[in-house]
Amino acid sequence: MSTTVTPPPKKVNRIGLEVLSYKGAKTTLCAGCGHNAISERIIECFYELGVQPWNVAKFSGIGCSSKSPAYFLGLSHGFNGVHGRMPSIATGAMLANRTVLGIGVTGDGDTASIGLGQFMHLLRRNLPFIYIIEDNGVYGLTKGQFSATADLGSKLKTGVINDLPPFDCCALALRCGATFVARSFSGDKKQLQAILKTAIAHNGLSVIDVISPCTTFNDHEGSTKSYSYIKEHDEILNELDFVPFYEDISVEIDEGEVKEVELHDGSKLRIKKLGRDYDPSNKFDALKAMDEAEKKGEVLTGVFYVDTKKPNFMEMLNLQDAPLATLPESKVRPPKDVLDQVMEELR
Amino acid sequence: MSTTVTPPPKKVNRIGLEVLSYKGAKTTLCAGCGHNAISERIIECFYELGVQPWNVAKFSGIGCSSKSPAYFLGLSHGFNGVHGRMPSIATGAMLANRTVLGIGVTGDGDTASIGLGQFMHLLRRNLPFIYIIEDNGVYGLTKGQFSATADLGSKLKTGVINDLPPFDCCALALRCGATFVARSFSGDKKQLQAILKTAIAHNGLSVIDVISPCTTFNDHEGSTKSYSYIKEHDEILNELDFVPFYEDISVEIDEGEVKEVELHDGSKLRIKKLGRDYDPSNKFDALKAMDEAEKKGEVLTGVFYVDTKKPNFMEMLNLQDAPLATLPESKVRPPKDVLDQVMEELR
Amino acid sequence: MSTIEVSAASPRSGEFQQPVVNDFSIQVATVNGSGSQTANSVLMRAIFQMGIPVSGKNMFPSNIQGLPTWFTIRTSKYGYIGRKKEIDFLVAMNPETAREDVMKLDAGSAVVYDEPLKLDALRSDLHFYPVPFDKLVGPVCPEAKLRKLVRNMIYDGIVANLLSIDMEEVHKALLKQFGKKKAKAAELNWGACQAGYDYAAKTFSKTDPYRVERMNATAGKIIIEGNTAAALGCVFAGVTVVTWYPITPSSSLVESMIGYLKRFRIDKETGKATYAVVQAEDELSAIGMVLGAAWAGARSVTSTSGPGISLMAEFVGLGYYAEIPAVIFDVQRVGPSTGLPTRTAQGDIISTALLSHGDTKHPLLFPQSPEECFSMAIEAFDLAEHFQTPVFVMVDLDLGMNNWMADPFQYPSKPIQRGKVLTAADLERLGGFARYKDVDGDGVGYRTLAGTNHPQAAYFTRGSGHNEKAQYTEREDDYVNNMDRLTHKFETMRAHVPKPVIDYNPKANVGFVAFGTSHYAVEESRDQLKAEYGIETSYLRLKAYPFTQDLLDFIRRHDRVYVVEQNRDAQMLGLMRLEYSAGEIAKLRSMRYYGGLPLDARTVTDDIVRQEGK
Amino acid sequence: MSTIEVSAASPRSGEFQQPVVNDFSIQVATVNGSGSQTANSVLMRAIFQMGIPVSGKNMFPSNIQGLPTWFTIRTSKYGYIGRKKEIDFLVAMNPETAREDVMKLDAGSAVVYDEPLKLDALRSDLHFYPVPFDKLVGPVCPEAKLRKLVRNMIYDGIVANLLSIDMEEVHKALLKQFGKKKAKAAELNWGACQAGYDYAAKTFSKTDPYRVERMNATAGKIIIEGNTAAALGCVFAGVTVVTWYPITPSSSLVESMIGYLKRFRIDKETGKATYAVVQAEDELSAIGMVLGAAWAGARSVTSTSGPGISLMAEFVGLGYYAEIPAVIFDVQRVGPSTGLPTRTAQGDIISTALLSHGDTKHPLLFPQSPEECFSMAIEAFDLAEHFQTPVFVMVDLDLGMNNWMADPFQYPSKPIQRGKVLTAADLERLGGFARYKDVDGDGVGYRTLAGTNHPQAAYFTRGSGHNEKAQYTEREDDYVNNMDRLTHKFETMRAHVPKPVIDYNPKANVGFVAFGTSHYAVEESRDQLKAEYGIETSYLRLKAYPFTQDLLDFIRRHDRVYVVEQNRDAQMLGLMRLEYSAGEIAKLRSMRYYGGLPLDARTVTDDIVRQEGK
Ligand SMILES: Cc1ncc(C[n+]2csc(CCOP(=O)(O)OP(=O)(O)O)c2C)c(N)n1
Ligand SMILES: Cc1ncc(C[n+]2csc(CCOP(=O)(O)OP(=O)(O)O)c2C)c(N)n1
Ligand code: SF4
Ligand code: SF4
Ligand SMILES: [Mg+2]
Ligand SMILES: [Mg+2]
Repeated sequence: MSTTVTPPPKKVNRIGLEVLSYKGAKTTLCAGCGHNAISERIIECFYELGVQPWNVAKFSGIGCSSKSPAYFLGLSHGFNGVHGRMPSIATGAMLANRTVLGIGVTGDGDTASIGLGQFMHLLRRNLPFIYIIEDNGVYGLTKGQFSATADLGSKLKTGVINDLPPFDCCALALRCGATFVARSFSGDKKQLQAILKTAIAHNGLSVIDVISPCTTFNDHEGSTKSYSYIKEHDEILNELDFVPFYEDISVEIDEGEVKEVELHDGSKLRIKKLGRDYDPSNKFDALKAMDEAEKKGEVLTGVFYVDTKKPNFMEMLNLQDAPLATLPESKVRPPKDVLDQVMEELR
Repeated sequence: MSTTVTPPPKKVNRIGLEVLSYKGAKTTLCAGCGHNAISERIIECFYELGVQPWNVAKFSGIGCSSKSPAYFLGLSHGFNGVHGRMPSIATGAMLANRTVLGIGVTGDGDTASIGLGQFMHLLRRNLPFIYIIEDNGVYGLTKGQFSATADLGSKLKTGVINDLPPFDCCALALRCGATFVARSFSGDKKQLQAILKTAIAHNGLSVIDVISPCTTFNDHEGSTKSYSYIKEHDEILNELDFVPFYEDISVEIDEGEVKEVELHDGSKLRIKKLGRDYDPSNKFDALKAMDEAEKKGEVLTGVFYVDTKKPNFMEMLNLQDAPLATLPESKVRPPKDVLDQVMEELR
Repeated sequence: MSTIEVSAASPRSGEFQQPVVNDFSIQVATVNGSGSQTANSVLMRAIFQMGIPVSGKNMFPSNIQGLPTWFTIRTSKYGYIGRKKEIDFLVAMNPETAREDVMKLDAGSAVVYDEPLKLDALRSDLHFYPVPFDKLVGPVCPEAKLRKLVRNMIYDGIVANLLSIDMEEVHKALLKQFGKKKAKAAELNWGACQAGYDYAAKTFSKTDPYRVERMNATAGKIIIEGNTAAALGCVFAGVTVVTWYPITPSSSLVESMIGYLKRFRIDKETGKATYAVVQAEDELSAIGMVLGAAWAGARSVTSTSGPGISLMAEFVGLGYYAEIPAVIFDVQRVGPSTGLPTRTAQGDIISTALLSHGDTKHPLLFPQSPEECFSMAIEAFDLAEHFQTPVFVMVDLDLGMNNWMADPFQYPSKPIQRGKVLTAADLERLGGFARYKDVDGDGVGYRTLAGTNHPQAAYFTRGSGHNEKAQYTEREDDYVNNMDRLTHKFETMRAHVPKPVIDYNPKANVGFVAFGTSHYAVEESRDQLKAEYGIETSYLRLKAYPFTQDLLDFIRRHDRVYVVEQNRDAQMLGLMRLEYSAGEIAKLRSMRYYGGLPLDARTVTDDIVRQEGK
Repeated sequence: MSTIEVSAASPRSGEFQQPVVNDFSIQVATVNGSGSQTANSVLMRAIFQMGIPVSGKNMFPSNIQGLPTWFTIRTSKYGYIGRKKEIDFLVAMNPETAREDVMKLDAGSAVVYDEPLKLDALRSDLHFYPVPFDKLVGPVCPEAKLRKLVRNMIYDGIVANLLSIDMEEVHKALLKQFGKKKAKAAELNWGACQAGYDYAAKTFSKTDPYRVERMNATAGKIIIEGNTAAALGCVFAGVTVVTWYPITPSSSLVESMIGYLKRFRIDKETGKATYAVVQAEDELSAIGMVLGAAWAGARSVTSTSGPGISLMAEFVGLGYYAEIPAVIFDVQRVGPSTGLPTRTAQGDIISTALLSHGDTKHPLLFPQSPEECFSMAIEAFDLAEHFQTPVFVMVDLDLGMNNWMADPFQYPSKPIQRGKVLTAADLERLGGFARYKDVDGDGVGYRTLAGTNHPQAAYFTRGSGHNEKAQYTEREDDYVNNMDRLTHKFETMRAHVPKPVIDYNPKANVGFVAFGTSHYAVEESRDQLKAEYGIETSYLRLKAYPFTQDLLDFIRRHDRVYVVEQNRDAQMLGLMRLEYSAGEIAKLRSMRYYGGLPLDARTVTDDIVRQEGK
């Protein structure tokens, strides 16, 4: 269903909206916070792909990261819930209206500490949903305590060293059922854009772990989530190129090194492997790559896994295509004879 | 520190107790429930190793499985907590008295559904503790709904089919920090004994996933946790032989195929690999073995992983050797001059 | 172990006992998992079919198999269907409890028992009917492994004979119980039943006074559990998202709902479900999903019991403050903590009304019958969406899990009420909206649903401080205004919640206030008080919190008002104390029961008489 | 945005204002993350060192950097340290709020402001002191990137000059603030401070009436936050297991505890910790660990705020019913839900007292000062272990996170009380025990700890029904007996909780009841009521729930009793309504404030006057 559209006039996207329609309120996060950069990328991607903002719903838990949905897509409904429980709220909302595009933004504390149980069970369900973890290894909003993604040996400003092994949200996502799994860095504009756009086009659960340094509490010497540390240790797994369904791919480049994944809406993700031999449709390859990176102390970023075939939660539930939220009474209240029949059975 | 003791008289163990001292109240579980068999094994192992019953504490959540601590070790303190939160209760108790041997018994619903978050965070801490999952794939006590360890495609008596991927508690335990990880079957007396004894001797977190069929709600045709299904699909990873510290190993058998692990108290676990080449001190080997079994639809049982070096939670906390619970006032209330000093600083 | 003083006098000897017709209770003592449930249901149904008012109560243990269970069936020509404290006719099948069961009986009661138990040695003032069940079951059930089950059907026959229950009705009930599919099993059991009947006929000369006679008091009625009725209510309320986590005694509510949804809520055209049911990983997730779904416009519900309510505390506070509709069933069991999971209570009243930190208040509905489980389920959804707040329906184990006689349910008379939701067209007309503005003076703002096709539809929902426009704020005035509006909204609700049922007795200066299943004991106790002590009473049955003006008037019109409830701390009375003035409070008295059994009239009567100093 | 009518009259013109000495409030308006905290503390400390009673309150936003923050310093020769509603002396550094900050002032107030803001144009009835901060900071701070911080120290100098604060004291305070390690920074800042002072000296002719004069009212006193005091209390209570999950405004309690534990609780001999601190994954886990640790005999504590309390609901019910000691600090913030995380409230009172489903009741302690945060922490542990139940210490953000003058803390006079714990020796002597037997008639049983070296030490703890021997039971009588004993235990507590502080005024027929930080407003309001309206009042300051007999007596001795609290629903009054008779309830009145700011005397006074109809 990929169609050719004449490129829209300079200042508006293909549905005629300006980038302004995709912005939110002024951020109240710290200057230089990685989270702000991620908000920028989200604004760009939704604008560039021409997603209808009022057909999007934003979700978050509690934290600096979870505040950020207020700072993008101001024309979309937003729900800033309670700490660590965003997955359940989002699941309910998506079930109520499966035609809405859902995006969740949360923190590493929100996801891997208090919210781990809900996160893991969301994974099992492969809910069509974009789940972004703005990962800084600390609780920013409560002033910088370690979260459960803090790396072994990472140091706080206070000198405290983390001696508990971190949860790798990508590894968990991969093992437990997410169908698009990627890691990126708030500072890597191009990579993050390609990943976000793929998530927008994907028809299942996307889990994106974005390393997003906390300039105020975790950007110092000794932190493994500082800008400088990530820049030094960022090991890019693959080069990504997203081609939206409404664009023709003219130039075909050498198939040998590029794997092309066709996504639900006809868009394509073109994955160029760098060095290591790697098949992003193979779970176990992905896990191996992660394990090796872990041993080498690298921060592996890129697309780990994408599966466009696995049935999503809506399909498992054999759910109506029309939103449950607005089904007419005739569809949701059985007629009187049904009640009479049941009563008869109980006599 | 392995010493030779003269074998104790027939009817009592090496600390002079009869097996009766290791029994509990009469079970109220269903006839044939796998959980009862596990209780039997626990009684045997604690008796045979001559563990002091009143130096043991038992913990559980809520469920049929979680009732079982009342049915073994009647001379040990027991704590039957709330649903899914046993790990936190046990952690607190172990911190209060590190000299007590802690054993927890829980169910798959207790651990993998409501309790998943606490379970995962317990893993990170490598608490010296024995964590047993009596795994039947259903909520027994609430009459047989699927739990989060139910296999894809498994069928309930009502005909309902499970379409969500299961959590593999052993795989999670392995990835997230447990230092002794094994799976067994309530029907495999010998294997389960060796594993339990190893856990008793291990000085870190032991996670034992025991497939324990629910005769009343999940032992029918179409269930993947029924006695017959497990018997057919049980794939034994390795043959185990536990040698307590107080026994001499006279016969040395062919080193080639046996790996011997020396445990904290001097006891030894001798692991005889069967067929596949496999090193139980290597995480990634273990994960690979699991993944292969998963693909083949086998239920892999045996010892997956054992690490006797990794520091446990008590060591990370630099904790007193003496129980915190009973430290004298002189150790826990600083003298007056300390208060005066602090007051001075605040003037 | 109770040891009752018993009179030596044997019932057989001389003095003749008046026949007791359609006014006694039968208790069957067995162990759970032994399949006696079927036999008990058949017995109850047969009596029901004879037109005699009947109720059945199952006292079961918190395990799956092998512990003592008691099933009591009460027949009452007066239509009392609460628990009767005294057992008149015992069927003693459980060796473990037989002795205590027998010792508890009043003199003159009857006992059918398994012969080997030799219970007749225990007392001389009872009517004993020994039955050699094992001998009888052999011939009628060749297959040894089925005997454990079939055995039970024998006592149905015995009891039918002794109480002159029509065997035709027993057969009919049995066939209904087993259904078409299990015809063979039905036959086998019918054989056992007859064997029991015949044995009794040829063996016993009836000495006890108890028997039944046909009446016409149950025509057209149904037999149903409260949880099933509530499930049907949700289905006809047009529920679209159902989330749950299993817990006794709530599970059967959702499980029966699933059954009905599968039958009646698959879209004919598309063959797809017009609903989603999710078994969540725990109660925090269940309530989170409900709030998310309701926020996006679904009619969503979850059902749980005390422990689940506690786990929902934080989320329910979010629902209150962010103003999101939700329907939550609390099928109450005995607490605190795990308490007695298979016993009944009304013990979550005040903690649920005030659930969550900060200043919070939630509406509660109190169904008393299956009919109300059905109708209040529907009302709960309308109320929740009208007032954009979580609404709790407070059922209890007795109502939810026991079998009740009921009138067939009325099909909803008015269409579904979705509350103040703005569509794209509305927004076009209005040119925008302010989510938390009190436009209509009722404290309820207008909301929009995610996915509404309009650029001005969006707003940002949060549990933190917000102003009328749903914008983040930390301003003192914004916060106070918002909190005051929430109070006003709660006050507005008083006029919209179901009104109490009131029976004013002009002669009475004593009034009863009760709710839920306490009703049955109170109703009967009022008659006892009048007949035995000449105490006239009025009665107000509460259906909802917040209270309506009616309660205040009722209190004012009486000198003493007894609030009857099944908890230790007089929780409902507490809610009244929180808002009433000293004058009313001075009149309030408390009658509490918290032993875990369904409340019985005698217990109420005795306590009121004590307090009235009679 | 408030728009106050302002008199045209300029303060400079003619009429002379009486000097106002040691009785005014200073407000510094900045943005958070700009480092003004240091400058503000130095200012407060300098005044404190001059012997003048002082209090400081930080009003900060729920983010980390860049939003408006106000710090108010109150000087009061009368020793009032509650919030003063009126601001007398404003330092306007935040362009975003400057206009509104200025418009809110009463006529005659003084304003130091950043010159470019041109605030003097706004009103003509204030004393304006424009300061070119950017010009001044350049010379004293060559390093550009430090200027943002150092800038703040300039206003310290300005203010010191205008209010005649002794620069010696400012210097001393500054050195103390920076400590030895930061000598260079101290020097840099001192330079800026002096620059400010000199600029003011040569530029301004003081026209406002405000200044300070040395007193001798702070000798020997300390300055400390309530959370730090509570932390010290736990350390000296001999806490051994500490669990927590970060949350504002509770985090600093545990964080300062960790600091002290590291300093003072490492065993000299072994070099090992005599404590364990665990940052749990959430509050459910934190309370679970506390209960597990306390069950095994540790003195354990956790600290949280409203949302955490809600999440602990189920576990706290287990603690109540299984009878496990636990100390839980609730540093209250504004709810419901997330509410205003950086604003203060007393809003968790009733939901915490009744926390969890089923019939539950928990003791609460209400510290009012750092001294009581310290002493009540110790009392809380003793109480929890004596009564084997969770005890809540209800702090609030104002007390927990603001700086308070306090008397040095008293070293505990009595040894640690561990409650009824049986040792191996005891068991040997007694030959066993029954965990839940009321041996002493106080409702409190004897317990043993896991690991007690005796074959009879063990018992089985559960949240489900249990008898005296801690055995599983579903018996009606066992359950009722146990619940009644728990009630009796709670009643026994009344004689053991801290008694209220009472000031009886024989002339008064009006009484005040307050608790926690409401105390400061009430104390001052009483003087206002007397001085301005001739209303005499008595005062009872509550320290604990359950209430002691003293409260009842107090109510009885007055015609009207005003319960002052910082929540919307009159929660403490509600707890009184739950247990008192109509006669007492008739006398109870409510004074509530729930705007999130520390309660001030004027607000109380105005409301009481209104209610008294004066
Ligand atoms: C139930 C509950 N507990 C604790 C808190 C306090 N709290 C707010 S945000 C936060 C952690 C945020 O960390 P993260 O999710 O990593 O977000 P970040 O600020 O680092 O972006 C915590 C503990 C809360 N709001 N609710
Ligand atoms: C908070 C809470 N929710 C629900 C329940 C009801 N409940 C009791 S046991 C159980 C599940 C037990 O399943 P599992 O842990 O697998 O144990 P099993 O009975 O299968 O051995 C549930 C849901 C509860 N007790 N507490
Ligand atoms: S504290 Fe850290 S995470 Fe929070 S906004 Fe500032 S930089 Fe970002
Ligand atoms: S229901 Fe299942 S799990 Fe529970 S006791 Fe019976 S067999 Fe065991
Ligand atoms: Mg973070
Ligand atoms: Mg199970």
